[in-house]
Amino acid sequence: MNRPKTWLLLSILAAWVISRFQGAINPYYYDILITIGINIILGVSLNLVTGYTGQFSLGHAGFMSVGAYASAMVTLSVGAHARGESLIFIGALLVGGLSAALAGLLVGGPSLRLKGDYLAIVTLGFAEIIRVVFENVEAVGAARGLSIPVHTTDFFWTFLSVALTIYVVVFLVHSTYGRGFLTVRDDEVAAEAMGINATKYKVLAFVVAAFFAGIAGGLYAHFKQFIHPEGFGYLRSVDIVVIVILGGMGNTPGVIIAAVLLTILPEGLRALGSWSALPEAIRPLIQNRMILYSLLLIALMLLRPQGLFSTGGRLTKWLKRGKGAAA
Amino acid sequence: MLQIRDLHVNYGAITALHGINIDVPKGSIVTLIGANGAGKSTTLRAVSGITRAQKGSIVFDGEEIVHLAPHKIVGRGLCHVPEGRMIFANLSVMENLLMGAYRRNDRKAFGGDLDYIFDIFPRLKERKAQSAGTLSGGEQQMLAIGRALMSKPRCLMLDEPSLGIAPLLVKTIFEKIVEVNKNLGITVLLVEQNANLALEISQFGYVLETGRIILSDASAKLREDPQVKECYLGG
Amino acid sequence: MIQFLQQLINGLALGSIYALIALGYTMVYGVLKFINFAHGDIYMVGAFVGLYVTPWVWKVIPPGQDPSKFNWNTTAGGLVVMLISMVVCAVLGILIERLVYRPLRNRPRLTVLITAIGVSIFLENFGQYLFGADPKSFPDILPDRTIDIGDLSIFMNQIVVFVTTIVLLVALRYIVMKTRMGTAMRALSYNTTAASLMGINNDVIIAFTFGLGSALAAAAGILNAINYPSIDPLMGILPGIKAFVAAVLGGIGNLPGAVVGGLLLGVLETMVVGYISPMYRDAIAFAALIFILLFRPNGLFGKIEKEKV
Amino acid sequence: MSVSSALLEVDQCTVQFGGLKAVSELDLRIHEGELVGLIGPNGAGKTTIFNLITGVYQPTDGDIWFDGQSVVGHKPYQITARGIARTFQNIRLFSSLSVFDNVRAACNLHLKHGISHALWRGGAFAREEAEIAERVDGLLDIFHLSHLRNAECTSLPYGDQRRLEIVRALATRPKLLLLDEPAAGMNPTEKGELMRLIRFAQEKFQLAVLLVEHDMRVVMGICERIAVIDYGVKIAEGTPEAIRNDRKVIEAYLGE
Amino acid sequence: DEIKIGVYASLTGGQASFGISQTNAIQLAMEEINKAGGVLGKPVKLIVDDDRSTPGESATIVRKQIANDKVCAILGEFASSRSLEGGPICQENKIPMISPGSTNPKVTEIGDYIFRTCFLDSFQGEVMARFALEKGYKKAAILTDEKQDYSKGLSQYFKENFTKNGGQIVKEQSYSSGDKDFRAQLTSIKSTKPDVIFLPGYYNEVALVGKQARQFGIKAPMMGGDGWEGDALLKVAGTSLDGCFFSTHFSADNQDPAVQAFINNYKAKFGAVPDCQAALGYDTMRLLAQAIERAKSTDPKAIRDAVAITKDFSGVTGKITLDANRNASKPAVVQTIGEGRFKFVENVAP
Ligand SMILES: Nc1ncnc2c1ncn2[C@@H]1O[C@H](COP(=O)(O)OP(=O)(O)OP(=O)(O)O)[C@@H](O)[C@H]1O
Ligand SMILES: Nc1ncnc2c1ncn2[C@@H]1O[C@H](COP(=O)(O)OP(=O)(O)OP(=O)(O)O)[C@@H](O)[C@H]1O
Ligand SMILES: [Mg+2]
Ligand SMILES: [Mg+2]
Repeated sequence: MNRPKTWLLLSILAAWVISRFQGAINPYYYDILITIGINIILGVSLNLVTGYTGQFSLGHAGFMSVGAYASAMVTLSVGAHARGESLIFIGALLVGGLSAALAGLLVGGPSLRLKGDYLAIVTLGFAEIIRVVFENVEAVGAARGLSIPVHTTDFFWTFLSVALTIYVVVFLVHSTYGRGFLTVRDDEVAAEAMGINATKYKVLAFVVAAFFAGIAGGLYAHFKQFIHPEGFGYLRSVDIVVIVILGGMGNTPGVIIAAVLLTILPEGLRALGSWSALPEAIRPLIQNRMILYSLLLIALMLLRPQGLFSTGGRLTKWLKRGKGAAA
Repeated sequence: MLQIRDLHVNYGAITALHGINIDVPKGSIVTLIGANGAGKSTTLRAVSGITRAQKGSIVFDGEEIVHLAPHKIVGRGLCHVPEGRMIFANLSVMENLLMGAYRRNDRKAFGGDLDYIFDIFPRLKERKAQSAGTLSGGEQQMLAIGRALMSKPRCLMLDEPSLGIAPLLVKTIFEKIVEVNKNLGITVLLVEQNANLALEISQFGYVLETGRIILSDASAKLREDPQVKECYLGG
Repeated sequence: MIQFLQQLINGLALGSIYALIALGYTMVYGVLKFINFAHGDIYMVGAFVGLYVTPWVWKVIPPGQDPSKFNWNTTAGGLVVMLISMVVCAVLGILIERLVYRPLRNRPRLTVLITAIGVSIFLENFGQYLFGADPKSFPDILPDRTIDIGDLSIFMNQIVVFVTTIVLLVALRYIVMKTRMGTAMRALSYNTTAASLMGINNDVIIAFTFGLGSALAAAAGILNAINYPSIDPLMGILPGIKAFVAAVLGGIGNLPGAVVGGLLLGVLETMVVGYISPMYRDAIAFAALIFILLFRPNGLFGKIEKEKV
Repeated sequence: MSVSSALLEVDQCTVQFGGLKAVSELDLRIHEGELVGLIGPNGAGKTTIFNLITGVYQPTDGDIWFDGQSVVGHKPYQITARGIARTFQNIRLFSSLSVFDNVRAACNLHLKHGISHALWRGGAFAREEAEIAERVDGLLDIFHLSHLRNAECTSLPYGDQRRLEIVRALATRPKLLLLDEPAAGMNPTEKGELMRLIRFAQEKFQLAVLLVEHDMRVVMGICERIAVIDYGVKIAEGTPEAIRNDRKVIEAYLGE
Repeated sequence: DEIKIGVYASLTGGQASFGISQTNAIQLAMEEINKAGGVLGKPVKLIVDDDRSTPGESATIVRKQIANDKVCAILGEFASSRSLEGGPICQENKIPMISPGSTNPKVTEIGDYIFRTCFLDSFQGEVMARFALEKGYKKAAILTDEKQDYSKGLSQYFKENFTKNGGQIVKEQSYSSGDKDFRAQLTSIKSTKPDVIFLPGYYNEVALVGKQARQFGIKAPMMGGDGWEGDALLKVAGTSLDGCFFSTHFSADNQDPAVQAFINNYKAKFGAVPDCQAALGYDTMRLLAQAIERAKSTDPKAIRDAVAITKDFSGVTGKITLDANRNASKPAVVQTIGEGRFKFVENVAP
């Protein structure tokens, strides 16, 4: 048994142990915790496409929605309180992931000869098409949204999926086989000249990322117990892109931290907005969390243009300079 | 015309230049030679302002230019043909040449100057309307030099102009460098791997090694120097 | 047949609004190679500036009494409002560039993109804070007339938008392709270092590009508000996306492409609504876009520039 | 099916860009283990021929045979898999990867195991990765790049980058290696060293090499046979000695 | 010590204008209640959270309000989709939730802790169909907002009732919220020459539809539901909707002193005429306060039980009685537009 797998098992074990005590966690913080987990899955998986393979996708929420709806339909068709809840849930998640992966294949295949912004608009368009379809298909609730009567997503399942996602993405990339993703990002022409099938890698990245986005969607659906096509619009995709870029493209630990930060931030700003010591004059300004959020986002990008956790950003330099001056 | 004093440049943690001094007298051709990574390109980049110097002074025509923005330096008549050509791939050959004349206001004179350049590089005339990105490597090099000449510089800095150029044309280019130096009175600072030729046409030479000037002398003398002979002239 | 023609007119009118926004989008993209996500929000600001300056302008140039009759005063006032709004937005655009984009100039494009998204969220939400969330009624700053040809109805405003789009296209194309400034813009779009070695002051050109792009957005905002006189702080989101689509459809960075893309999108959407189902309007528009891109990966007018290896 | 015994056979190939014939009706043969030079004035079409052979461009007309099979219509990566590797005139390294990883990525082609192994990380995976690392280090060693193993490739001086490109190409285990101006930007000493390395690699890996280069000392020094093209047309072919004295070549290319 | 009540609403984002006026009115009601001595002798404290008009936040907010703020009851969203998201959490934690404006039948089906104080879409659709027929309109065209379940529901009930009683639907068209251009739809509708156009959308779009329809020379009157009510409708539409009708919850023409007091207080505090979301929010807050008073306890279960038996609560939107399915049974008001304001036409009892 070697190191990576040990880590995987240990983290799954940790998730299981913690999940035994999840009842003791304040439900609000628990909600945030699960959301963090879902966002990590989304960010890390998109990072495979955008960060490691260099393909700009604006449709990740689309894959997420496919997973959410597919898994919800499984749960609904099996019946709410059937026995073997966990097994059904695993099945539902897998169906969600696989449907999303299939969608990833469908989009990835034909559209990957497009580059840069053209690819971005096609992925965005694709996600919008999915959204419109969900919005109009009565069987999945159309514009009413879809309620899922069970609440199966818990700490264990979420962080099991987080661990799996990180494992797959990190160890896939960190192998000779996985260097292919990076070469495609750096220079496609040179990659092909070195015998690397760029298209295969791009499609693979799309499919794997879509699979995990689908899982994330399934977790989301079975946690919030209500899904609505509006929740998977392009702004949601943009949120995920922000996580990836803030974390530093192709920097998985950075992306994880960015996911945590960007999930907590709006809630933190919510708390700030209801802080009673706030002067009345600026209260309305603070209460619109998105104003502060956007300013923070801009500030972060200015201070850490390479992402939060790479060296060489202005903040690092500034800190270093500060130290130098002190010394 | 150009005096570089105690120039220091670093890229992050790497120090590329450890305080070098170079003089380029008016109307002369000066050559800078050195091994790969010695800092030749860095020197030129620092002079033209695209890389910031950490320390030192660069005086052009009696004026300190070390803190000026690149476009201002160009405006003073100092033109840099960078390594890697940096032609505008999305523009046509003609537009590239006109870009060279961006800061000039004497539009009437453009025609004559273009003819002069087409005379040196007939290939460019053939490819006038082609988009510059599809030119062959050598054609791009010609375009880069032609574009620089269009700015009517008083001082021209060339970074490896013979790189990737066919032998016959290398000779032509060096002849033309001498020609513009003589006829148009353009001062030239030349960086070259082809040290033989470069020292042949220049009056003065500097040898750069890992960011320091290790030798400087009249070109004729440098060509006889055993160390230079061994390392840079191919024995 | 009449109905079809009417739908075609409707489509062209809608499309010319998309085209107008897409023009600014594509121009900024063409030079800086980055999607200015905040473009749609500048468009919103343009409309609001129009809303707030109109009473002042009207104080100086009182408009005609009957808004449905042509009136020189009204027209002149409308133009002044538009100009003011364009100038204000140009300044805003330059300011944004100076404050947030310039420090990131040599950074990866996606970094700048996120910053642009930040700016976009900021403008939307600060707009809601400043202007209030509910829609505002936009005054009739141009004479509002309907021209009936048989059973066909064409509105003055639609013609104004269409003509403005075409005029701006021609003017922009002239600036970009024929003037020194324009060539500098294109040179800079390829390589900023080389451009500065040509003596181009990159800062000036980029600021100019942003100013011009923002002014175009403001013009679009005003013209759109005249056509659809209900404006709100989030009004830029949807047209922003549509204009992005239009620009890509035509080949992003390509000015005529943006106009053709916009018109095409407008007509397509209108026809889908009129003859198929409004429910699938966006889906079909995107499907068409994807379809076209599969055959022309660089949009309708984008040059298929194979990289020289 | 081609009857000739040549490893590579370019058969009456034409490449046209709009109105410009960059390569016209070109014939070129390279036999196994041969070191052939390709020279010609700037813009003659040398790089275009490389792009043609490696599948980056498709011939407007004509056919290309490699190892007994036509490669026309195949994708670059498929052609590389057949055994043709190249370097680029303007260096195209994988800029975010280390020196070691640049070469390792090129080993991708001959991986015995795929995605499942990368994920399972069993013993077979570890062994294969170790093998690859050894091979890569061996190659880096030959080309004196071992000390830069973990450096970022973009921070390397020009000459080192050129050598790294050759190493990377060799890692694909080619039968034919195409080198586009490998000596550009090197000083005479470095050029001498490069010539030695090319010869060494050619013998050690039993390579056929097609070399484009403007430095005549290099070309004349190591090529067994040289083809000269001008305006896309082959104007001469023969031993270095013959080429050096060919009137047409002197006029078009070498000068007096 | 205080009585904490949670409110979640869209204070920013696409539907902020509705959420803001609703929350404003709730705040007004709270202040009035506190001025009058509070509930059970304690002041009421509102915990207001913004859900940005996006799915995914409501559940988090509800969890926060229950776990951290320890609220004893929650006032839900006007948007059904967000009530459907927050509702299950309230049900799970046995905290009563009352939605002032969610009209989707599914909302109260979540469970026995979920209530609403507005009437259902079926009722409005029926009212307007009946009203149209009474006016003598025989041929109706329908223009629905496809994105809003509210709008779809109204259309469906209108259609059912209209055709059942002899009317005819000559054209059905739709759009999506946020659209600005309706000329394609109007072009199709125009050719069918309807007597009336049923337009059950929100005022943002309705105003533009009205304007564009008149430009096209469509003279047929239009009808809609409570989504029409909003100051912006009058401002944007100008005179183009004069003579059109819509059903809603309350009328400012109602001379009942309580209604007039509400209108005047609201105007004084927020500088705008309250719309129906405001009226509903106001009533809901007061209804809840009254129920707590009746329950004589802040225990959620007791509050729930008290709310469930609300009967003839007299609010600004009429007398409210909650039925066994926890839905409100209350009258509707038909209003018309003219002289730049809404004018009362008639009351329709359930
Ligand atoms: N952008 C950069 N970032 C980091 N290091 C750099 C950068 N550019 C150059 N260097 C380093 O600075 C040193 C000097 O480089 P420079 O390009 O000036 O050399 P040169 O003499 O022009 O060499 P060549 O003959 O290869 O062109 C080298 O060690 C190089 O690796
Ligand atoms: N994609 C393209 N589109 C149009 N013309 C092209 C394209 N690629 C190359 N050319 C033209 O084809 C000719 C041959 O170019 P090529 O790059 O093969 O020359 P080369 O022999 O390698 O020259 P050099 O020694 O200067 O590198 C040139 O004139 C070039 O302008
Ligand atoms: Mg150099
Ligand atoms: Mg070449």
